[in-house]
Amino acid sequence: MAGLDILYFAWVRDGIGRDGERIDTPARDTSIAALIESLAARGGGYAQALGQPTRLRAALDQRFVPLDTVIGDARELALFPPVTGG
Amino acid sequence: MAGLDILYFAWVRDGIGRDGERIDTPARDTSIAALIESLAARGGGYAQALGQPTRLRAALDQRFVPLDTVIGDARELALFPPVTGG
Amino acid sequence: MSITASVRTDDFDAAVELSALEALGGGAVASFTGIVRGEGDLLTLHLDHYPAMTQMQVERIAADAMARWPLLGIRIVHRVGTLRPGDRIVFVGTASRHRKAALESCAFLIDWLKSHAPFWKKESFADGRESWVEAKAEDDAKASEWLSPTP
Amino acid sequence: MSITASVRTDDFDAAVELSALEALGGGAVASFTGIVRGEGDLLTLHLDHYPAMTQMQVERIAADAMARWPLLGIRIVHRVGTLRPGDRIVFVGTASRHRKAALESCAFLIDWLKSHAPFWKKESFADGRESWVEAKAEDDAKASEWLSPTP
Repeated sequence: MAGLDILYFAWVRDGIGRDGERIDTPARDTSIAALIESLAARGGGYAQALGQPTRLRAALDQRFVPLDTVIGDARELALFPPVTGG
Repeated sequence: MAGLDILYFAWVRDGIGRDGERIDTPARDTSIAALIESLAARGGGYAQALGQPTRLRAALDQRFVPLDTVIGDARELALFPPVTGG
Repeated sequence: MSITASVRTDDFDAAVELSALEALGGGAVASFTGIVRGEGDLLTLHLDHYPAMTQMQVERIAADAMARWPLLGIRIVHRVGTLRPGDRIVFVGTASRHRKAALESCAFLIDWLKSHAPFWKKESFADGRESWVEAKAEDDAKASEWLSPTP
Repeated sequence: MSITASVRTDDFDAAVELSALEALGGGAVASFTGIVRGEGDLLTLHLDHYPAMTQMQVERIAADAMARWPLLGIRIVHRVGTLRPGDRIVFVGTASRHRKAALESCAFLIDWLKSHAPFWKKESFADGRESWVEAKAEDDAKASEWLSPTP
């Protein structure tokens, strides 16, 4: 069981109060959206940061993906707001 | 009689062998094309440089104009190939 | 073909970047430099990023640009950390034998960086307020104009 | 608003031009630099120009760009005289609060200079040949894309 590394950036990290964590590998067919919902259900900073999934973007193993993507064998999930670089 | 200053650039100047000259002011309704024809009729370098008007461009008082433009009150006419700057 | 991309906290020298591109012999060099604007009593701009992903993103962007235009070189610099008004944030430079290729690819790369590179900006103001910059719909729209035919 | 345009025989420093544009506070600076390519044993490139007209042309070009885009600054440098492969010929830089305005106006200005500014290039080769560069239909076409609505 390798687990899934989750990384938080920008105000997602500020809300949750940490820059990442490792969780037990979810079922292969779990979508990112479903995982976000389960994390938000923890309440507190999680609910604040993850309660409005339309404001979130995700990357799975360092590639941008839609939130309905299933996590599958991915090792790293990042959750963040739309990017504002450049 | 102020005369008309004619300036030559690039291979027009090379062909004619001078960078410009002053001529008597042509009739007001003379077109640039007609003036080119009369200059080319001098033969020699003039014929060589000005014999193919489609290869020429003109500026009248420092503004690009079509060759059928009449010279009118202009004081300076420049004859040259299409520009190749930049 | 020469591609360099760096993500760094310290300032960069646009002249060095330009010289490297000029030396490639293409004849046409285009660049874009982004600088922190000092509006509304902005004190600092903090740039957060996702380091592991940034490198991959920038390599993909550069490869995409290479596939679209006949380029001799691409140089990308993106700063992270804490910046102040007047500081440079980003540089994109391209070299080609064709000015259209240099100019278009430069525009493409900066649009792409704005909308697809994992950077986030937080503004801190003189009165103590702090806020994360919201993405502009405009940036998403710009990037869509270049919609990639590559897989 | 700051417009500078110079036609000169000596080299210029692109970094100085860029710094001046960066200092205008707009946040977006775009540039294009043209360099002499050393193809086919090119020894020198000689640039002839029509000095009295050049200044007027450049002022008109800059005014036209100002009318089309919200710009804070334009810097144009065009060299004349005898250049060698690797030498810079032309620089166009623009500053704006909007990257699209900076990038588009930069492309517009260089297209315009290529097709409407009174410069002519003569190439001299190692074997003694000399020839005036022919205008490319492409350059006329590029300039037409920007077809001016201004009188």
